[in-house]
Amino acid sequence: MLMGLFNHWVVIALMMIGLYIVIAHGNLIKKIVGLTLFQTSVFIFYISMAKVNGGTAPILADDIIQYSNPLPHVLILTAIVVGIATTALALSLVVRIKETYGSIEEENIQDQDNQTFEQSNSQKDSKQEKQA
Amino acid sequence: MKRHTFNLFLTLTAFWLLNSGHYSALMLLLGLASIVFVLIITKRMDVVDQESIPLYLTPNIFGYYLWLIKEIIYANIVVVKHIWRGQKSICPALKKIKISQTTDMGKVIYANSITLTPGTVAIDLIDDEILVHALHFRDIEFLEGSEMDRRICLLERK
Amino acid sequence: MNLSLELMLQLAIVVPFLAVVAILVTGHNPNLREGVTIAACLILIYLVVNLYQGLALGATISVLWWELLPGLTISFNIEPLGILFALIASFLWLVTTCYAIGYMRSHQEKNQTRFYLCFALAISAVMAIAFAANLFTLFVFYEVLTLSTYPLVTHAGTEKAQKGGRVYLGILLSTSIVFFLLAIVSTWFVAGTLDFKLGGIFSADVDKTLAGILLVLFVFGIGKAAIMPFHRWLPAAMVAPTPVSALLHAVAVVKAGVFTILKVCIFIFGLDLLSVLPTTQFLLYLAGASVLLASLVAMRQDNLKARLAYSTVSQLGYITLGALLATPSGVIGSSMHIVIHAFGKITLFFCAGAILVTLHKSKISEMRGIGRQMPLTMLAFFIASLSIIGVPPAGGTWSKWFLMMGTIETEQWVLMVILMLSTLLNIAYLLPISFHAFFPDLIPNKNQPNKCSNKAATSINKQPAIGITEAPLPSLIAIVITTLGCLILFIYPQPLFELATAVLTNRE
Amino acid sequence: MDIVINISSGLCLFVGSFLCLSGGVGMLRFPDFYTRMHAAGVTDTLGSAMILIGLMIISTGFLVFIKLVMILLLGMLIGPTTSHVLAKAALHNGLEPQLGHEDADNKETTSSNP
Amino acid sequence: MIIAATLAIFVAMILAIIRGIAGPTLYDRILAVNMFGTKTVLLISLLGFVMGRPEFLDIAIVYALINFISVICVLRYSDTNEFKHTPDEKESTDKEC
Amino acid sequence: MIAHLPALQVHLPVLQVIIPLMAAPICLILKRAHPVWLFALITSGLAFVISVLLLQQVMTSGVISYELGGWQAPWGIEYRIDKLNAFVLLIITSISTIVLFAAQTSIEKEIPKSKHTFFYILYLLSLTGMLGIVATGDAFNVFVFLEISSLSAYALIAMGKDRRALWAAYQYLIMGTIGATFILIGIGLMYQMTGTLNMEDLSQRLPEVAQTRTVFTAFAFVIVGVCLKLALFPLHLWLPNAYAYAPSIVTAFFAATATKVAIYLLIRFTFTIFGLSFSFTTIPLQTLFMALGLAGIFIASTSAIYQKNIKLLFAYSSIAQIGYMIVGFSISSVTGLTATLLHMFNHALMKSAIFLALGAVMYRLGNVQLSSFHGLGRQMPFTMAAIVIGGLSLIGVPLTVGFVSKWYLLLALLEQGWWPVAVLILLGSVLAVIYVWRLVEVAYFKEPLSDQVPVKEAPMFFIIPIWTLIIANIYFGIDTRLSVQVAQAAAMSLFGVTP
Ligand code: NA
Ligand code: NA
Repeated sequence: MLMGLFNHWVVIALMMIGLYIVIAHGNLIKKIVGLTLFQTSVFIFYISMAKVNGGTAPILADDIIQYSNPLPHVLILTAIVVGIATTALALSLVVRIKETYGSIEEENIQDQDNQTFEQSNSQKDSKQEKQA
Repeated sequence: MKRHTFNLFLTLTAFWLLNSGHYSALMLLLGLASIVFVLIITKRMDVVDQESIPLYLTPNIFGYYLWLIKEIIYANIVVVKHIWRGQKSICPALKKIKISQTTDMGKVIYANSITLTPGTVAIDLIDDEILVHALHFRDIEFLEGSEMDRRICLLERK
Repeated sequence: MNLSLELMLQLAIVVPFLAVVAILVTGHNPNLREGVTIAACLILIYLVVNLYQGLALGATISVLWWELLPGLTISFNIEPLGILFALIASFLWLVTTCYAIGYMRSHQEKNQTRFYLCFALAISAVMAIAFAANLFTLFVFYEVLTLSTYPLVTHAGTEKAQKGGRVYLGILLSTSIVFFLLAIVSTWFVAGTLDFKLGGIFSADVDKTLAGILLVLFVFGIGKAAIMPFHRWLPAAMVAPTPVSALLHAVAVVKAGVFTILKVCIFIFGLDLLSVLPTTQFLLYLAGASVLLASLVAMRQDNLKARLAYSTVSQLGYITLGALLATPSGVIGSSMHIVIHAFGKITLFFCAGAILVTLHKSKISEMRGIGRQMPLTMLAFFIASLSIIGVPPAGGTWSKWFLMMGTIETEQWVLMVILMLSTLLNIAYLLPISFHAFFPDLIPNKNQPNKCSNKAATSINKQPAIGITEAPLPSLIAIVITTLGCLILFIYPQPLFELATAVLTNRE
Repeated sequence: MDIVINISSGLCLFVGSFLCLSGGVGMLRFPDFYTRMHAAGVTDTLGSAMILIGLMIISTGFLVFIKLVMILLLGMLIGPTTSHVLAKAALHNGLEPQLGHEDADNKETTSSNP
Repeated sequence: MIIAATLAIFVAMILAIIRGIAGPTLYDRILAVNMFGTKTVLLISLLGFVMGRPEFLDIAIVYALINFISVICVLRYSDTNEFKHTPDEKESTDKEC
Repeated sequence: MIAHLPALQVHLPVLQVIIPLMAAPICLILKRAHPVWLFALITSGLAFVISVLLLQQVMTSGVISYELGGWQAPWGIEYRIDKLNAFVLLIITSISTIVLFAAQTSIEKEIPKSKHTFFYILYLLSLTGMLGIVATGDAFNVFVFLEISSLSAYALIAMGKDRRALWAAYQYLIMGTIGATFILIGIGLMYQMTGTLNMEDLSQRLPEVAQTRTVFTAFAFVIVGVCLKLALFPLHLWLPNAYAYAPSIVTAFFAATATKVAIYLLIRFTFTIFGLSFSFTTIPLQTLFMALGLAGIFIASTSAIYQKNIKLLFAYSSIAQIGYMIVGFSISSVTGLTATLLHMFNHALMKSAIFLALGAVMYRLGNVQLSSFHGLGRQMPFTMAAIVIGGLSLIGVPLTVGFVSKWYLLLALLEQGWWPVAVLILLGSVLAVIYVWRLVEVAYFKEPLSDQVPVKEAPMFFIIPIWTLIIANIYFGIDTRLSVQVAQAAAMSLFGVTP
């Protein structure tokens, strides 16, 4: 049973590691690394799921009769493309965050946001007082 | 510029043809499409510049390669020896060495050759000095005023 | 004009609404704007009187406007209670408009167009409530009424007005959403219909506990009836200009509340079911407590409008109580009290407003001796007070009489005692006002020994020869009309009585 | 002929494997990042090359052969570049190399990581 | 012999992983990951021959390219403070990475 | 016109998705912002026409199945339109078209000129993604379209003027990707158990293996993933900032459509694919969702009350409204589901109107802080009136759409005898009164701040779409035939009840 679901255990371990990185790390790039790991674990899950006993990789060749299930591979190709797009977009966001906030640490960014929030509030308050 | 783009086109085409293995019309067309796509992107990114492929070195470079391969083999044996004999056999060193190359290409070839031979790594290249880290200080001594420098200068002279 | 009654019924709702548009258009010209309002008032009265006559001749009218969901319609019909409410509302709209013209102009209020506009909208909603043929229609316009009177409450635009508006809207909307709507949906779910039907819509074997809970939900949910503990909006709405207070406390809002309670008791539950529900007794005592407590609170108020507001809470308790007694006498008493209290309370508010406009006084302690300056106003105040208290020669006598009869018929001795006690309290908090106005030096004011009252007293003494300065003429006319109404209702209550009696006997 | 091919290929593969293993061992045994880099270099150059050449010898089709050559070339291009970039980044970001004493020669080296 | 070579490469990869886990500096880890990548390329090539599927070489090429790109990417990012290696911070960096 | 071309009629399901997809690259060719806007508007309008035709077709002749590329259903990708799909498609395309009408004016002040073309491209891609999710009958395709719409959503949100938009987009990206990946895992597990990805096929085959742990796991992953996308409490943290700092048009579009699509997915997965008996009897989904929905209503509404940024306020309100939909869903009765579907439609009408109006305020004032609304009731009467009517609809005042859905929700709760929940739902409306009225008071009863430059009413390009939506708000609040009929029919078919 434990061995039969070997691939599941690997996938779950990878997934948990990925999620842990996303949650625990304040560095935006590291979060993306975690996210990618998390996604990749799912890709592995699909691919391992496609394995047919005695079947080989589903790359067409003349003298081979039994292949593994090619459908998950195809699906995951799509998913990988999507994943790359996500990662690229995320990285570009991080670049712009770095440009505007000057930091890629979650804490710093949130501190800055809170400060601007308080500032704008106090400005508004003073406006209202003037009004009164 | 155009010449470089054309070279790049040829390289990519060769790369595609050698990797594909499928030569149906559809596949070839798709290949062409992707090559054109890559060319457009490189054009937009403005990376096809003067550096490109140093084809003008060709006549002498093969001789140098042969010599370099010999050096690499020799250096490999030395490093493997160090590995199995353990830490006590090594004596790492970091040093700047003078180089006599004048062109950028020559400097780069020298630096890369240093890195390619096990036991030495070129870390930085500033003007006419290369910062080298070596597994054993003797390796650096060997590099200083060595054959490699001379051979690359020969290549440069053409 | 040969208009069919159906058309008239619809016009009664649409005319005030058209007046809204007309007021909006003519807003830049005050004379025209107010002319439009008065014209709309007159047309409305004409329509409602016609409907009343139609009803008297035994006509049955029902109009379906729209079917929102299957079985859930916006539709209207006429029955005596609705006509009674529509009559009083349309007539008092005219009177209040008269009064408002004088008040608003002399007070130089801002946003007068918005005032008349919302006023007309509120009346439109009131007409729709009066003629609603089912609970859903009633609910829809109940909410419209709340929303259209909100700008009136916050008319002044000050922080205080906003605060009052917040309480007003908060309580009325919350109760209507949380309790009233829930009760409506549940009623729909249990009975399968929301159409008003004499004798109720629940089947005989309905779960009594469930129906009892529903009754509680209705009484709490109809926040406009101001049963304690959901009465806070009424005093909070005191910040509004006086004509608005008159509208809220005498005509539109509170009367819509108690009218809805009566409608629910008579046409949703039916008196038979009502009398056997387990929660009726509890609600009766709640209404009784409301009557008594509000009277007690009223006594402690120095602000005249606040005192009148708590008086209203108390008087609304009478009407709810009468409805919940579930006897013909109770219903007749309640129905009549809707009208009679309307005349009485509107007069009182008109007087309060007149005092504010001409003498700039709002505290009772400052009003000693003003009878010399405003004799007519204070006389009206006195007569209206008598009507509220329920003694001759004012109309209140009759409604109180029937309510008392109701408690006796049902052997609710505790409630009877409460009513009597409350009458005493009414005397205690209303009569001294006019009394002191005419005889300032007869009894030294012990209740209000603060500096403020002393100052007021001395200021009066310093300028004794100020002469008669009554309110602006339109306002004075309004006061006189409503005061006469109080008297006429005592002398000639027959049509009102007949109408109230017909509520329970009219068959469609 | 087959035997020649098999033996030469086997030899190449053996040498390559040995070099790669040695590289791995060196990764563990050497004291600091910079020295370990040299160990990795062993595997990247001659180790890979020998294994790929071994495969080339037994390869069947032309395309297979070409692909192996491609992999070899890529490795040769990429290996030094990464090494250089890595070392440069490490040095620039303040990672100091452990240096031996030239006079001590083989006898003494600086303390190392366990 | 091919199988033996495959095993040898496999062992080398494990050794690289051990270094990757042990660190201690970030650069050791990058180096280990890079070496792991280059060995993977070899492993795929060898496996292709073991399993009689030389088509795997395509994958090896792609893998080599990706490995290169990923290392370069990580190093491009080395400008940030996170990568600054100062002896004082060594402890904390060790934990972080 | 299209209706008279039978050849095209057959292809409507795929055209629904393909047209906006193809339009996106064409925008790249058109390049200049103005023609691109017109083109996008026409595309969206065309999609709207198609969705209307599809709804007509479904209501008269039942489910439409379209096999992509001629491959038969279990093997090829099937596009499948039933009443539910058609209904959601209609919501998306109609809102998209109306919102797009105001886009050109709105982004003029919020997005740099050079990015306008990209804005429309991303908008169309996002639209494509959403339409694809709804139109497809293939579980994996759902994931792909989900990512198409999400990726463009992240990029669109990041275009916001405030730098916090970047941070919000990043957070949304992380959460959204985790959600999508969860869905992917779930789909993979289902595929492992059944060997099919076709939804119809899955629904046939899943019952046989329903009692295995794998299917439970699959279900859990899918539901959590969808709930992340749905911003169901407590997975809602990404939503407020994303909506508040995105360009106004984007907020108006997404607030009205994105969560609706997620609700659609939730319904599709629980009702169609896993089946009613599995979703609600073997798993205590009812209690869980009821609790989460109610918690969402109260916590989000309370948060809304304290917001000073009005977009943030209404973003929190959106989370609360999602709570209502979830409560209706969790009742798992025809009436409850009808309420949810109705509220999907109605909430789309309310929120797109409100956020467009806020976009108009943004256009004139440059921000949507509460303090900027001082005296705005007089300066921008039409815009503010729209917000007020939208707010009344949120509260659920009769004669607005909000009332209709609340009515059905209450009815559904009473059918089950869940009185306390009904009371809680109504209390939630009271919270809505509070947060709407804070704005009304400031707008109508405060004088404009002394340093505030007097502003004019918003331009026509705002007023027309805003009031189209507001009139729809009232119209569908009075004439409920269309919305109720379709919602009820969809709910009935999901329960397998014949009308
Ligand atoms: Na990725
Ligand atoms: Na080297």
